[in-house]
Formats: sequence, C-alpha cells, structure tokens
Amino acid sequence: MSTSPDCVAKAGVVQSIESRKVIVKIVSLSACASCHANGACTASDTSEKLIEVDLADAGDVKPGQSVTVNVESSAGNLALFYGYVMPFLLVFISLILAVYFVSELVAGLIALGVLVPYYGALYLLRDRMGKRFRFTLSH
Amino acid sequence: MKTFKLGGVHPEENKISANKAIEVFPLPEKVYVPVSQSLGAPSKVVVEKGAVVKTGQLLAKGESFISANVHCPVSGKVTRIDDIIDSSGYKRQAVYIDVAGDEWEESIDRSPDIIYEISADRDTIIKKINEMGVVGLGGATFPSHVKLMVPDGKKAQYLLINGVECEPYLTADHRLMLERGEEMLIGTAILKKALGVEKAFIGIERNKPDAIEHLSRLCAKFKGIEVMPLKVKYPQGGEKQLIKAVVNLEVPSGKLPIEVGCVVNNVGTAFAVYEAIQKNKPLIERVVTVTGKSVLNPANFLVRIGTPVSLLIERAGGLPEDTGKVISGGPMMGKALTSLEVPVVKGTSGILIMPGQESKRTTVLSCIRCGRCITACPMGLEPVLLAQLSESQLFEKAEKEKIMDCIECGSCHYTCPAGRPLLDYLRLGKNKTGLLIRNRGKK
Amino acid sequence: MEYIIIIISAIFVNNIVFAQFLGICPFLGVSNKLSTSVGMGGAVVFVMTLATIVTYLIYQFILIPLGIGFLQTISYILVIAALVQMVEIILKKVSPSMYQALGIFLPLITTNCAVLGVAILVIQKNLNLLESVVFAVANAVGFTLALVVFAGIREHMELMGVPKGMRGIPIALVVAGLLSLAFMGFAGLV
Amino acid sequence: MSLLTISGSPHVHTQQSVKSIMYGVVIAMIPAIFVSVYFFGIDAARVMLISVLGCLFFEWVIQKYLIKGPVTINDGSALVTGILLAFNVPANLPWWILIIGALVSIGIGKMSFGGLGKNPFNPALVGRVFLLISFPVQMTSWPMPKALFAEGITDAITGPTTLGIIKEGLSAGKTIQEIMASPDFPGYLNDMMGVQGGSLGEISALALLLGALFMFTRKIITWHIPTAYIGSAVIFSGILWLIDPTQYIDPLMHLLAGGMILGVFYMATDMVSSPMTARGQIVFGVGAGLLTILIRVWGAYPEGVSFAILIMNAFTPLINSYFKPKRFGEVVKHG
Amino acid sequence: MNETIVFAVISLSAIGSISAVILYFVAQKFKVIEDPRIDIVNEKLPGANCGGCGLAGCRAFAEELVKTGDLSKLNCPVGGSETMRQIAEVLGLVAEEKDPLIAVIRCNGSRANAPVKVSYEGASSCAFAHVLTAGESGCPNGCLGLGDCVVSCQFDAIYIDDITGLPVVSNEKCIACGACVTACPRSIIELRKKGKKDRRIFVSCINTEKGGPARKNCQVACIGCGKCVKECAYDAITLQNNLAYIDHEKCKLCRKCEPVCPTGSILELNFPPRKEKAGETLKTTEPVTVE
Amino acid sequence: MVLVLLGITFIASFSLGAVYNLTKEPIAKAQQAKKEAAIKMVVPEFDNLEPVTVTPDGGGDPLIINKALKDSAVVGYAVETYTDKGFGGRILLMVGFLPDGTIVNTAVLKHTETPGLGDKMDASKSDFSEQFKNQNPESYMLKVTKDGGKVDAITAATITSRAFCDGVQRAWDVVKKEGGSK
Amino acid sequence: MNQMQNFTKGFIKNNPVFALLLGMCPTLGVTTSAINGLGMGLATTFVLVAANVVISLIKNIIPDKVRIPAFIVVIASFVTIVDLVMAGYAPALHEQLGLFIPLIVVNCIVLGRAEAFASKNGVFSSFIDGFGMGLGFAFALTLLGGIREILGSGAIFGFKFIPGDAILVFVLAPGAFIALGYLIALINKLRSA
Ligand SMILES: Cc1cc2nc3c(=O)[nH]c(=O)nc-3n(C[C@H](O)[C@H](O)[C@H](O)COP(=O)(O)O)c2cc1C
Ligand SMILES: Cc1cc2nc3c(=O)[nH]c(=O)nc-3n(C[C@H](O)[C@H](O)[C@H](O)COP(=O)(O)O)c2cc1C
Ligand SMILES: Cc1cc2nc3c(=O)[nH]c(=O)nc-3n(C[C@H](O)[C@H](O)[C@H](O)COP(=O)(O)O)c2cc1C
Ligand SMILES: Cc1cc2nc3c(=O)[nH]c(=O)nc-3n(C[C@H](O)[C@H](O)[C@H](O)CO)c2cc1C
Ligand code: SF4
Ligand code: SF4
Ligand code: SF4
Ligand code: SF4
Ligand code: FES
Repeated sequence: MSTSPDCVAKAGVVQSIESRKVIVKIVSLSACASCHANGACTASDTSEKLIEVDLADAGDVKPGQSVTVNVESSAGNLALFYGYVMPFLLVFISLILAVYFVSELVAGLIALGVLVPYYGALYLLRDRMGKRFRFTLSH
Repeated sequence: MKTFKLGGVHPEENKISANKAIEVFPLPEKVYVPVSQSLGAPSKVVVEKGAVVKTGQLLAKGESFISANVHCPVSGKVTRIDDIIDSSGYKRQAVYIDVAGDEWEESIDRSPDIIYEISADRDTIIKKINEMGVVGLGGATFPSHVKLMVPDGKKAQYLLINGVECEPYLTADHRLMLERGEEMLIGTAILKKALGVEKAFIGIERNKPDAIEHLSRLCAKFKGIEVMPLKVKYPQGGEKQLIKAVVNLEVPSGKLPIEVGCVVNNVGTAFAVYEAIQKNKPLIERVVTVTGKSVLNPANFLVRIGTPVSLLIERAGGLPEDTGKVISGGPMMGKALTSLEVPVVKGTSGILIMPGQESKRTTVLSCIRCGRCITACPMGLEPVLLAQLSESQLFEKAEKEKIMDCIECGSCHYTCPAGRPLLDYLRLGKNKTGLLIRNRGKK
Repeated sequence: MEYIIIIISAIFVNNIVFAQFLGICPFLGVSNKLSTSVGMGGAVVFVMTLATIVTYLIYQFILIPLGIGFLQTISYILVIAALVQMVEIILKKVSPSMYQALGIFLPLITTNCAVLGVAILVIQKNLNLLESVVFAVANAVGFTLALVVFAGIREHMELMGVPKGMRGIPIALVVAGLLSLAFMGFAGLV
Repeated sequence: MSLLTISGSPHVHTQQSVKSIMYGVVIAMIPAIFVSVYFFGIDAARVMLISVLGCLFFEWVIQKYLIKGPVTINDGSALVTGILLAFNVPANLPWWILIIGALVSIGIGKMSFGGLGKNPFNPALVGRVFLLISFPVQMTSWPMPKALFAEGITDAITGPTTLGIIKEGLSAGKTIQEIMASPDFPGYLNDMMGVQGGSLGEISALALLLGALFMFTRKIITWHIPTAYIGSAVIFSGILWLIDPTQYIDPLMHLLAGGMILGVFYMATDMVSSPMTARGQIVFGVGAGLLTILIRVWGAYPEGVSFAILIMNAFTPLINSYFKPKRFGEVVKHG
Repeated sequence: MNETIVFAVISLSAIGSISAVILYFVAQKFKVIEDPRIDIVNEKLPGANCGGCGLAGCRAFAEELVKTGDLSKLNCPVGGSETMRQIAEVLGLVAEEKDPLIAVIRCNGSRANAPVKVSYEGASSCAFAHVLTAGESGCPNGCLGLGDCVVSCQFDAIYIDDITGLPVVSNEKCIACGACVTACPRSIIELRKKGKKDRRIFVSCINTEKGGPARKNCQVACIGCGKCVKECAYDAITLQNNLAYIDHEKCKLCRKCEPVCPTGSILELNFPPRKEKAGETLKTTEPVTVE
Repeated sequence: MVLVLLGITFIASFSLGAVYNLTKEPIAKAQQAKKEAAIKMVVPEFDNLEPVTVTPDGGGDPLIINKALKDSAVVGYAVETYTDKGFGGRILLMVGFLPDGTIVNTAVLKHTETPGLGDKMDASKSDFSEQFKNQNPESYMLKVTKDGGKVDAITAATITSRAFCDGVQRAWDVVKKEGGSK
Repeated sequence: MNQMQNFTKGFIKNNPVFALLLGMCPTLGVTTSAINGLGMGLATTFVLVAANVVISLIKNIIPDKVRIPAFIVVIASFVTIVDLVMAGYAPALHEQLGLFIPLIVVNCIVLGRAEAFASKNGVFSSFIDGFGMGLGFAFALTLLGGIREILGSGAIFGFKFIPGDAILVFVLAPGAFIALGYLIALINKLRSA
C-alpha cells in the first residue's frame, strides 16, 4: 500500500509488534531534527513519539523496518480540533463571560478550570474518539 | 454556437488537402503488418513464415477482452515474422509480406453497391465487429466491439459520431464524410442498433460546411441521426468535449462516456463498421491524409494497412528538401516518426511533413506563471503545476491534482509563451502516476 | 473598539514575527508545509492563551502583591515550560490515539520565545486580563498568518527552484524581509 | 535532408512568446512615457534611463557572475521592471537612489529567487516600497508637472500629490469639500490628463488607459484582475463615501488620483506575481482593491496601491492553492 | 533578612516545585533519554542527509547504528570506511572493511560510436525521452544523455561530456550513494568496486539485442559473442540475453578479457597503457575521458 | 531529589532577592537621575523641586508639574507630559517653562518612534526641538506649518512633529491651569 | 578536543547564528546598531558563561530527572541578574534591548550548551565553551548590527560617517531579515569555498 492523497505521512521505524498492534517510532524530520542543538531544545520535537497501529492496517512488517505512518489529514484536523481548538474556545468564551461577573482572579481561574470537565469528558469518550484516528503503514 | 466551455485553443487550420478527393493508393510491393495495432493486449500471430496469404485473411488474433484481430491487407507470401522499428524507434513484432497479385477472401463483398438493409441483430453486429478487427479510427484505436458492450447497469442514450476532425491539416474524415457519407450513415445506423439508442448525432466543425450540408441532406433518409455543427475550436473532437458540446453532459473525472449514456465513434469507424457488417470486409485499409506546407501534392489516400509511409510520401510528391519532422497524425497529437520505413497502421490518420524551421521548438524559458496553459486546458487542469510536480517527482500530489484526467491534447504546450514542454512532463507524470496507482491497487 | 485595535495591531501592524521578532526559530524552521502550518497555528493559539492567563494571574496576584516583580522572568519560564508539557501529558492520558494523530500531524507545539514574549508584553502594556488574552490570541493568529503565508511562498519556491547560494535559510529570510516590507503598508492603521 | 526531429506532441506553437508579451507591455507604456516626459521634461527621461539601465545592468551582472547561468536580459522583463520602477518614483529622485532601487528590484526582488518567473513579489514594487521606506523624504517630494520645455529644465518646485493634499487636509480637520475647493487641488480633469503632482507614471490616467487598451487587444492581460480590483475599490470607497461624503472622497477621485490606474493595469497584472486562475485573479483583485482603500483611508500612507499589491503578492501562492480552476467532470450535471 | 527575600524564596520555591513536579513527571513519561552516543555518532557523520544509507537522514542513521549496534548491514557511503571506522570506535565495535564503490556508466554509445540518427527535442529528461522514443542513436537501451543522473547527484559527481554526450563520473566526488542508479530510466548505471588506484574493468554496454541489430546502432555494442567469457580465468563473466556481464566481486582485474572483445565494449579504466605487442593494432574505440 | 531542587530554587531566589535589593537603589537612582537631568535641561537653575500632579481639563492621564524653586521662588515649571499621537505610540516629554510661560527647553524622555524618522525630535538627532526654545505658546502657535501653525515639521515625520506639539500643548495647558503664566 | 578548539568552534564552525541558526529573535530584534548587538551579545555571553560554570559545578548533585527544571532555574536567575544589573547601571542600553533581555532565557543556545556541554564537562571547559559560544553569538550580533548601522544610519558604533540619511530600511524590521539573509548566504558561500 502506498500513501494515497489527502494523507499526512511521517517516516518511522517499527519498534515492536504486539499481539494486536504494531508500535512505530516516529523519526522526526522537521527542520528541528537536523538542528545540532535539538537534544536540548524544548521546542524541537525530539521527544520520541510512539504510534500504535492496528495490526490489520499495518501489513507485513518486521521490527526495525523503516515504514511510513499515514493518517488522513481530516483525522489530523479532527485531532487538532478536539485537542486544541475546542478547549481554546471553551477557555476563551468562559473568560469573556466570567470577567463580566466576577473579579479577574476568579474569572481567570474559572476559565482554566473549564478545562477540567472538558478533558474529563474527552477521557470518557476516548474509546469512541480512538476509532476516528486510524493509522496505516506503508513501506 | 455549440462548443465545450472550458479552455481550448485555435491553431491555424491549414486544411490544405481539403478538396483533394480520396485516391486509391496502388498496392505496394511489400507490407509490414504490426501485430499489435490497437489499444490493449498484443494479438497473437496465427500464420507462419512462408505461408501464402489472401487479402482479408486473419493474421493475428486478439485473445484478451481488449484487443483486436489483425487481417492481411494484401495477398502474397509471409517472408518473415520479426521485429520492426515502430514510430518511436522501439521494436515491435510484425508480419512481413511480399505482395503477389490481389487475391481476396471469397466471403468479402467487393461490389460497389450500397447495402441499406441492416439484417444482422445486435449480438451478430458486435461479434462481427470483433471478428473484423474494427478499432476506433479516431486515434486511440480502441477495439470498437468493447465500446458497444454496454456494462450492466448502464444504458446508452446517445451515439455521437465524431466528424469534428479538429486537428489542423488533417482532412481524411472530411473527405470520407463527403465521399462515403451514405455508407458512413449506414454504419452509424448499425452502431445505433447495436447500442439500442434512439438518437445519434454527427458532430462536425463549421469549417467543413460542405460536409455539414451533404450529410444533413443524407440524414433525411435515416431516422434519428442528426448533424450537429460545432464551433471551430481545438480539441472539439476530444470525446469528453464533444459530449459536452453536443448533449451538454460532463463525463465525470476518471469515468467513461457511458457513465453519461454516451458512446462516441469516429466517422471512419462508422464506415469501417458498415464495411464489416454489410460487406464482410475486415479493417485492412483506411484513409490517410498526406500533407504539409512544403508537400508538392497533398492528398488523401485510401491505403492498405502495412504500406510503408515512405511510399505515401513519394506519391505525394516526395520528401521536400527542407523536411524537419514527419508526423504520424496531426500536429497537435501526432507522433513524430523516427524513420520513414514505418508502416501505415489502423491508427494512422495522416502523415504531416513539417519544414525544418517550423519543426524546431522554441527555446524553453522559465515559466512566467501567466496561467495561459490553465486557461487553455479543456479539462480544467493546471498544466504548469502538474508539469512541475512531475518534474519534482511528486506524483502523489499530481494525482490529487488530477493529472490522470489530462487528455494529452497539447493545448497547454501550444499556448505556453515560454515554450515549456508541458505535455512532455505531463505524459511522464501520467506514466509514473499510473504506475503508482496500479501498484497501490495490487496491494 | 479597544479590542479591535488590539487585534488589528497584533495581527497586521505589529505582527509578532514581522515587526516584533518573536518566534522566529519555529517560523523559519517549521513552516514549509501549508497543511501543517495551519495546524500549528491552532496549537499556538491554545498554548498562548493558557500561558497568558496563568502568567497574568501569577504576576498580578502573587508577584505584585508580594513586591517581587523581579521574579517575573524566572517564574514565567518555569510556569510556561511546565504548562506546555502538562498539556501534552493530559492529551496523552485523555486520548492516546488523538495524541498520536497530533504527533504525526503537527510539527511541534511549543514556541517558547513567542509565548514568553507575549506573556511579558501584556504586563508591559498594562493590559487587563481580557485584553491580555485577546492580545495573546491576536498574536497567535498573527503568528499563524505569518506561518501560513510563508509556507505558501515556500511551497511555491520549492517547485520553482531557487539559486543554489540562496537556498534554504537565506531566501527564507529574504522572503520574511519582503513580507515585513509589505506589511509596513499597514502602518498607521491603529 | 537533415536529421528528422522527434519530440512529443504538439508540434505547432502559438506565436506569442515571453518576449512578445514583455515588449508588448513596453509598447503599451509608450504613451505614458511621452506624457511623463512632456510634463516633467528631461528629468523624467533621466529617471527612466537610469532605472532601465540599472535594472538591465544588475540583471546581466547577476546572471553572468553570480548565478552563472544563461543571460536573458533581452527577454524584456528587466526592461519592463526598469520602466515601471521609474514610473513609481518622483522625477527629481537623485540618481544614486535610483541605482539602489534598481539593485533592490532586480537583485532582491527578482534574481534572489532565480530570475524571471520565480519571484513571488513584484520586483518593481519591491524596489519602490524599499525606497519609499528608506528614503521617505526624497520619495515624497513630488515635483509639480509643467509643460515640456516651458522654462528649460524643471526646477525644484515640489508639491503634494492629490491624495497627499487630501490626507493632509483631512488630518487638519477640513472636509473633503473644503479641500477640493482649494486652488491648488488638481481636480478630476487634471488627474485624468496628468496635471498633478506624483510619480512619473501615475500622472496621466488617460495615457495609461490607452496602453491598457492595447494590452487587452493584444491579450497580454485579461480582464479579471483589473475589473475585480477597480470594482472592489469603487464599491468599498463608494460605501464609505455614501456614509460620509465630507470625510471620504468619492470613488472616481480614488480611481483617478495616485497610482491606481498604473497599479491596476500594469502592476497587479504582472503574471509572475499574481494568481494563475481566473477565480484566483478575481480574489486577488478584490483583495488588492480593499487593501488599497483601507490603507489610503486609514493608514499612515496617503497611497496604498503598492502595499496592497505587494501584500496580495504574498497571498498569491495561497490563492493558487485554494482557488483551482473548475475541473472538467467535477460537477456532474444531468440534462 | 528582608521581606522581599523571604517572599521571593517562598513563592519561587512554590512555583519551582510545582513546575518541577510537572516537568519531572513529563520527563519520566516522555523523554526517552537519548543515548548520548547518538549525538557523538551523528557528529561523525558527514551530515549530507542524502539518504544513501537507506535511512531518512544522517540522524536516523546514527540512531539506527547506536540502537542495533551492528555495523555489518549499515554503511554510510558518503563518509566511507574512514567514517565507519570512527563510528565503530565510538561504539566499541569493529567496522567491516567495505570496499569503496563507485558509479560506472555502462554505455559507451558516444556520438562517434553511436551516431545520431534523429534529433530529439523536448523535455530535457531521460525519463521522458525513454517513454517517447528509443533515442537519438536508435539504441533502445543506450544512454539518452539528457542527464537525469546528473540532476540526481547531490555531490556534483556526474557531468555530461560535451563531446561524447555521455555522463562521466568523477573518481573523487562520487560517494556511491546510488541516487543516479535509481534515477536512470534505463538502468545504465551500476555501483561497482572502485578498485585499487581506481582501476576497473566492466562491459560498457547493456544492449540485449542480437549482435546485428545492436551493432547497427552502435559500434561498441556488446554482441554477446562470449569470447570474454571463455577468456576469463576466474569465472567472473557471464552471458545472458546477448550481453556479457563482469562480476566485480570476482573480477581480479587481470585485463585478459579486454583485448579479446571484438567490438571493444569492455572498458578498462586507469590502467597503465599496455605494452604494444608486435602486430597488434590499437583498437579504435574512443578513449573514455575520466577526470 | 525534591530537596535538591528546592535547594536550587532556594539559592536562586535568595540570590535574586539579594541582587534585587542591591540594584533596587541604583535602578531607582538611574531613573531619578534621568528625570532630574531632564528637568535640569529644561528649566533655569534651581535648588528645590516641588512636584504637583495635575489632571488636564480635557481628561486624560494626570501630568506631573515639577515646580523649580530657587530661594522658594518659582523659577520655572518642568512638566512631564505625554502624547498618544506618536507614530509608534505614547511619547513622554519633559517641557520646561519660565513662570511667564516662555518655553525654556524640551527633552524627550521615552519614545518608540521610528529610528531615522520620528526619533529626530530628539535634540541629539536634529534641530527640530530648537525651534521651541524661547517661544511663548501664548503667541507661538503650537502646530506644524501644514496645519497653520508655526512649527516646521521634521521632514517626512509630520506625525511625530504633530505629536510633539500636542505634548507641549498639553504641558502648557496644565501649567496655565496650575496658575503659571499670568 | 583541546581548550582552544572549544573556544573557537563557537566562533566560526558552529557559530550559533550563522551555522546553527539559533537565537534568531534577539539576532534580528536588537541589531539596529553595532553597540546594541554587542550589548546583547555580551549579556548573553555572561549568562552562558555563568550558567555553564554553575551547572558544571552542580551537575553531580542534580538528579537526572529534574535536570531540565534545575537548569532553567539557574539560567533564569542569571538572566534576571543581568536584567537588574543592566537596569541599574546601563539604563540606556537596557531600554534599547527591552524585551529581549528576559528572552535570553529561552535562547536555545543557553539551554543547549548547558545540556549538551556543561552537564557533561568540567568547570573550566564549560567556562571556555560558554565563553566561546557567547562570543560567537556576540560576534554575529555585532557584525549584523554593524552592517545594519552602516547601511541604515551611515554610522558605525554611533560614529556617523555619512552625512544625511542612509538606507533607512536597514534599521527597520525588513532590513533585519534581508541583511541577515544575505549575510548568511555570504557566509555559507565563504564556508563552502
Ligand atoms: C479500460 C478501458 C475500458 C473502456 N471501456 C469502454 C466502454 O465500456 N465503453 C465505451 O464506450 N468506451 C470504453 N472505453 C473507450 C474510451 O471511452 C475511449 O473511447 C477510448 O479510450 C478512446 O478515446 P480517445 O480517442 O478520445 O482517446 C474504454 C477504454 C479503456 C481504456
Ligand atoms: C484532444 C483530442 C482530440 C481528438 N480529436 C478527434 C477528432 O477530431 N476526431 C475524431 O474522430 N476523434 C478525435 N479524438 C478521439 C476521440 O476522443 C474519440 O476517442 C473518438 O472519437 C472515439 O471514436 P473511435 O473509437 O471510433 O476512434 C480526439 C481525442 C482527443 C483526446
Ligand atoms: C516604517 C515607517 C516608519 C515611520 N515612522 C514615522 C515616525 O516615526 N514619525 C512620523 O511622523 N512618521 C513616520 N512614518 C510615516 C511617514 O513618514 C509619513 O509619510 C509621514 O509622517 C507623513 O508626513 P509628511 O507629510 O511629513 O511626509 C513612518 C512610516 C514608515 C513606513
Ligand atoms: C502585464 C505585465 C505586467 C508587468 N508588471 C510588472 C511590474 O509591475 N513590475 C515588474 O517588475 N515587472 C513587471 N512585469 C515584467 C515581468 O513580469 C517581471 O519583471 C517579472 O516579475 C520578473 O520575474 C510585467 C509584465 C507583464 C506582462
Ligand atoms: S494536454 Fe492535458 S493538461 Fe494540457 S491542455 Fe490538454 S488536457 Fe490540459
Ligand atoms: S503557459 Fe507556460 S509560462 Fe504560462 S503559466 Fe503555463 S507553463 Fe507557465
Ligand atoms: S555519481 Fe551517482 S552514486 Fe556517485 S555520488 Fe553521484 S549520484 Fe551518488
Ligand atoms: S546514464 Fe541514464 S540517466 Fe544518465 S544520461 Fe544516460 S540515460 Fe540519462
Ligand atoms: S530566539 Fe528562537 S524563537 Fe525566538
């Protein structure tokens, strides 16, 4: 299987194969990766990313093999939305509402506090969400 | 005036040979008949070296679904079955025949009478067309019987007969319509019957008023066939453009005309169908225009398949001194020949000889992003982008940008002020992208 | 109206990248794909908003009352570093597969210089909490705008081919300079 | 017989070439060149000569010695850039500033990206804006036009441009009507004919329109960008004008004054730095029109055309990737 | 002690410890502490990021090296054995001495040997020309001379010779990354042992046509006569599809095959000139220019 | 481990506090010195200062008038004024008046005007501010010539010039309000 | 690697700005004049040296897990010290550099050197390393500041040698990008030659 259009692809190396999934380590290829100081820079994404891919979507692989992990851009956008955009909107809107009624300190804390139920809800829905993010492997 | 909406260009028409009547080309001494003359799988040779063959006898059999029979265009002796150089310089299998006499298969009706009555039923028609090796003569040489077998779930509504001949210089279809109009219309009626459609249109560009008038008159005799004059604009003859212009339907990207209930056939094909069904005659000859500004006697020849191109040129007054390029087909889509010894095949619609000066491409400058190629593209593509993607080997992106929709009409390259070889890169890109898609399908 | 001025100023007139010179490293390093630069923008908006709220509260309600405003830098950097990482942990815990999708999709999410810079700027500019957050969001949007426009031009240049000597960072800087030049046209809007 | 040539199809090619397009633009600019010489005298010729020679020289030097590729200065594009740069500066600009402008236009704006066709920004405008910001004094002291050879060479009488007068007047608290009534205000007819202070090429709307007409007939430019540009500028400024005619000038004045005509027909239409599809060009034009009025009305600069076009140049790649042509077979229509 | 200091100490300690706890947590969860040797190895690598090693860039290669700790399957063609030796040192391993390779052009159809019969105009791309046509000389296997290989080489190691129209590989610059091998649509380029003093012997032809047609287009085409196969004492030469191939692993550079080739399609590079034996005439093949 | 970290933050905050204590004075002094230097520049010699905070009539932030006293007699007013009309935002000025209202001198305390353009209002960069010296705003129209006033604008920085005039005018207004310049 | 190499590598081969492209914000933001560049460079150098020394001193007592927060605290402390001291004793320069002084904290070079070098090496080498890197940074900033000052104000270190106006853009934002762009192109060229 090769990458099809509308996918974001990242190079990775198969780390291990478990009973039902394949663990792939993402090789970071952003500009940061080639930077000499990335070992230290908090901005670079050298922190290893491990991706779990369903065995069914992985095809024939061996540990140590170089592969490409694909995720549909729509799934990426969805993750972006749930991970960042939605919580941002919640924080922002609750802040706007709160400053009209309570002091800045309380408003600020409320705005931050809104995240707790939000992430709680996400946590509860995580299995359902998980299905939306499928990865496939290509060689 | 009817035409397609998107893009298109209008190169100089140069229909020099338009009023040269079709001339039957004398039998050559030798012919080389390539085994594979249609789109699809090569056919399998069924004669042996040394065999004595008659005109119309089967030479090679199409064995897969999309492939076509090849018949013997002359009578004589098979001297070799060997490679010949094809128009691009690569080698292909061919049957070499030394011509002796002019002996025909008995089953072929060689009388000049026109047979109006269509006795064959649908299945017979399709079977016969397959047997007689009829392929599309509009350029792509797609086996015609395949087109007639409408897939399940689809229904043909319109038959479009392509008499557009939008390529500059070429006049073979034009002459055919004028001189064999009636036979061609019977062929059309046969195709209609095979498809079970009520309505057929014959699309003709306005620069052929005599053909429009002639056929319109003849049409009165045939039910459900109508002539449709079209604006002179290249590539009016592209099947998707023709369908858009005539019945205002758009064939969806990546789909065949049957998707919108249309089947398109060239006028030559319709004529070949007539001969195949009514006269039992396989496709062994076709009309070829030999033309060019410097050609002494531009002409339209009725030529046996397998005749070397050099003979045609000789008869049209010989190869001009300053020849730079010899093209099989028209100037927009034709193939430049590497050698003049290549034989005429079913797909050869014309031989165009271009003087040295004209055959040189302009120097290639860097793209000035004028977007003219985009404006010119009848498929609404961005040739400049596709060419760049192909050059940078970004075929996945190219696929997303619909490179496979390109019909290789060349309008983009024609119109590019920087002289960029857009179509060259597009072809390469289509090639590689196609490979990519096929490999993906495999896994 | 105040807010509109803050927004226009931060996005166009005093764009964080083109006029304030903050977050240049990720700007130069990351932005060569259109699709991902938009995504990165979304992440930056969130991180900047959170960081601004937290640092604002710390400054106004801890540092100032205690008279230890000079701890601004050190406390901000600690808080921001922790915050950014915390977001990651939470995301990972909350939905591992979503986190993984983001990992593939986004180049990186932290832009320390810009986040810290904005947090300090809102204090310098004497903004209140809501203004600060609007300022932060506007700057993040300005950053995204810069990133997206820049990514577009880079993708273009990648196809067109730039002379050898200028390839990479030099031409990226020149483009940034020309963008900054063009954005000067917005001068005086606010 | 010489060797047969083989190549892919097509085997015929249109007459139009990059060269014919570029020289077409030059021809279109001839009326404006004459008008500028008529009004600004030898100085105009001097500015144009220096600018053109500068551009050609830098293009040649860079191609030959830095890029070490083929030298293509005769394709006419540097010539166009040179003339347009000259059209965008006042007639009394010192020669050394012009040389800097030519260097910036060609060196930074064009050749750094690889030369013709590769620059994302309009080179002449890069040069002009660079100069405008670097030398605000010299770039905004406009000599007043006067008939050719009236009193020998032009002297140092400088004055503001139409838009400058308006901006000044407004900020001094006058209404548009008061400003227009003042004796040194040029008025519509003078703007049309070219009797107004300003850059070389922005003085005579008529001469510029004549050239634009020529470009249309030669199919060098298409209607999309100019129409969208003018349309959006007229609508936007018209709305403002209807809201308060004492504070906002009318759309016609917006069109005739300043560099609108020059920008719309000669600079926004630069195919290299503008979008390639019809839809994209319309978006580009609309954006440029809005930005122009926005900057003129609320910005620090009296004139917004250059900035508006440069900003839209920056967005061109995005426009190109979001506004694709309508693909054949994309929408399935039945019937 | 003054108040400011007290407050400072208290609040910073508080903030510091909260942050530290979070960061600590993160560090545990995320930061797989990188093996420091990765950096060291990375530093030893040339940094060309050419992908010649088969991995995505130098750093990926370094990671792979450190992780597998096995040098036998990995090789950096750019740095060559010297780099690999240094890396081995870092990792405490022994590097297998790999013979350096170099790209060779297996076509000698220069303009003189394989005269142009038609003139090609069009995209300057071997890949396209290959699709369109057999080529200017008519040889359906030969080099098209449009330089896809040149473009693909990141190290400026190939150029097209103006006179022959064929690519030439520079002994010094080529690092055997193999990019050109992939780029050539006709598979003309092969990576072969560089050989002592850059001496190499190979069949400079990949035409698989029968002798007659092959010779028709190119004087120096291999006609598959098999003389060299017989001559070779080391079984290094095989014949398939009318084409001889010299296995560079087996070849001992004895130079015996070269003189027996009737068409001169075997090339030997950088050898001292042969002592001319009486009666033997020098062959008329084009000398191949090598830097 | 936590202890180590706590130790580090402890040392860090302790030393920062210490440094802060040490530099607090110099920082304040530096600011004071800057202000005093400015005041000295714009009013005649004095031996005592008496700051008064005045809110201008038209609203806006309050200004500080430093009454310069010599032998308890007012010898001048040094007004810390501002303007928001600058190109780059707020400009802080110090304007000195004699008791009769004549401007002694002006000084720019803080600005974010463009280097090379607006920053020419600084006396060290051009003669622009010279023209205010010894003028009495009573008779000297504090506007740039383009707006019908007496002030020659800095070339290509009319905005800054206007802003400067605006600041001086504001200073003058409060001085008048405060009772100077009878 | 001997100390001399440690010292010079940051200057030329691994110059943080020209080769590593780190700390671009201050590089672009404060270099309107040579003196500003130098000031910023020296401030950074001080932080680098001090942080390097302290970190290499305490490296053995810091548990690995809290390495990063500890480093951040140390660095931020020195930054604050620089900030306070500058405000007290060089108020004019402090005002010019403004926001970019606290931003030294996030300058990757500082943390980068701490992590990559000081946490693994002895005090003296760390000192040398920080000093070299810092001077490299200062050198780059001064060079860029100088170029921008010459082109933009016709002056160098405040000494005006061209009367009248120069090319103003170079002291403004676009000029920063453009000047650095061509400077890096030039340096790349020199380095590859
Ligand atoms: C795989 C394949 C299957 C096709 N099947 C059909 C078909 O079922 N019906 C039909 O009308 N045409 C069919 N065609 C023919 C095309 O519609 C088209 O007529 C042919 O490719 C030649 O078109 P051209 O001369 O415009 O290039 C098929 C073509 C291909 C390549
Ligand atoms: C650009 C282009 C131009 C074409 N022009 C003509 C034409 O002028 N006349 C024609 O009969 N076929 C033309 N064709 C081929 C038609 O698309 C179509 O394949 C043909 O009419 C089908 O009929 P056939 O199968 O009988 O050949 C053209 C194809 C293309 C892609
Ligand atoms: C980057 C830039 C900086 C500017 N800085 C200033 C400034 O500091 N002060 C100012 O009055 N005008 C500034 N301007 C505005 C222009 O110079 C403006 O044209 C001028 O102030 C208008 O007045 P004039 O009539 O004197 O030209 C600046 C413009 C630009 C593009
Ligand atoms: C219609 C038209 C408009 C042009 N406008 C400009 C222009 O505004 N500025 C410029 O430098 N070049 C212009 N050119 C010339 C050319 O496109 C320009 O030099 C390229 O941008 C250089 O790559 C124009 C060319 C044409 C055909
Ligand atoms: S050749 Fe292809 S891309 Fe070019 S105009 Fe024709 S359909 Fe469009
Ligand atoms: S027509 Fe030619 S020059 Fe114009 S955009 Fe297309 S490729 Fe470029
Ligand atoms: S010549 Fe071929 S193998 Fe050698 S370096 Fe270049 S691309 Fe790599
Ligand atoms: S070796 Fe291959 S890639 Fe190179 S020029 Fe010849 S055909 Fe092209
Ligand atoms: S210094 Fe790197 S982002 Fe600012």
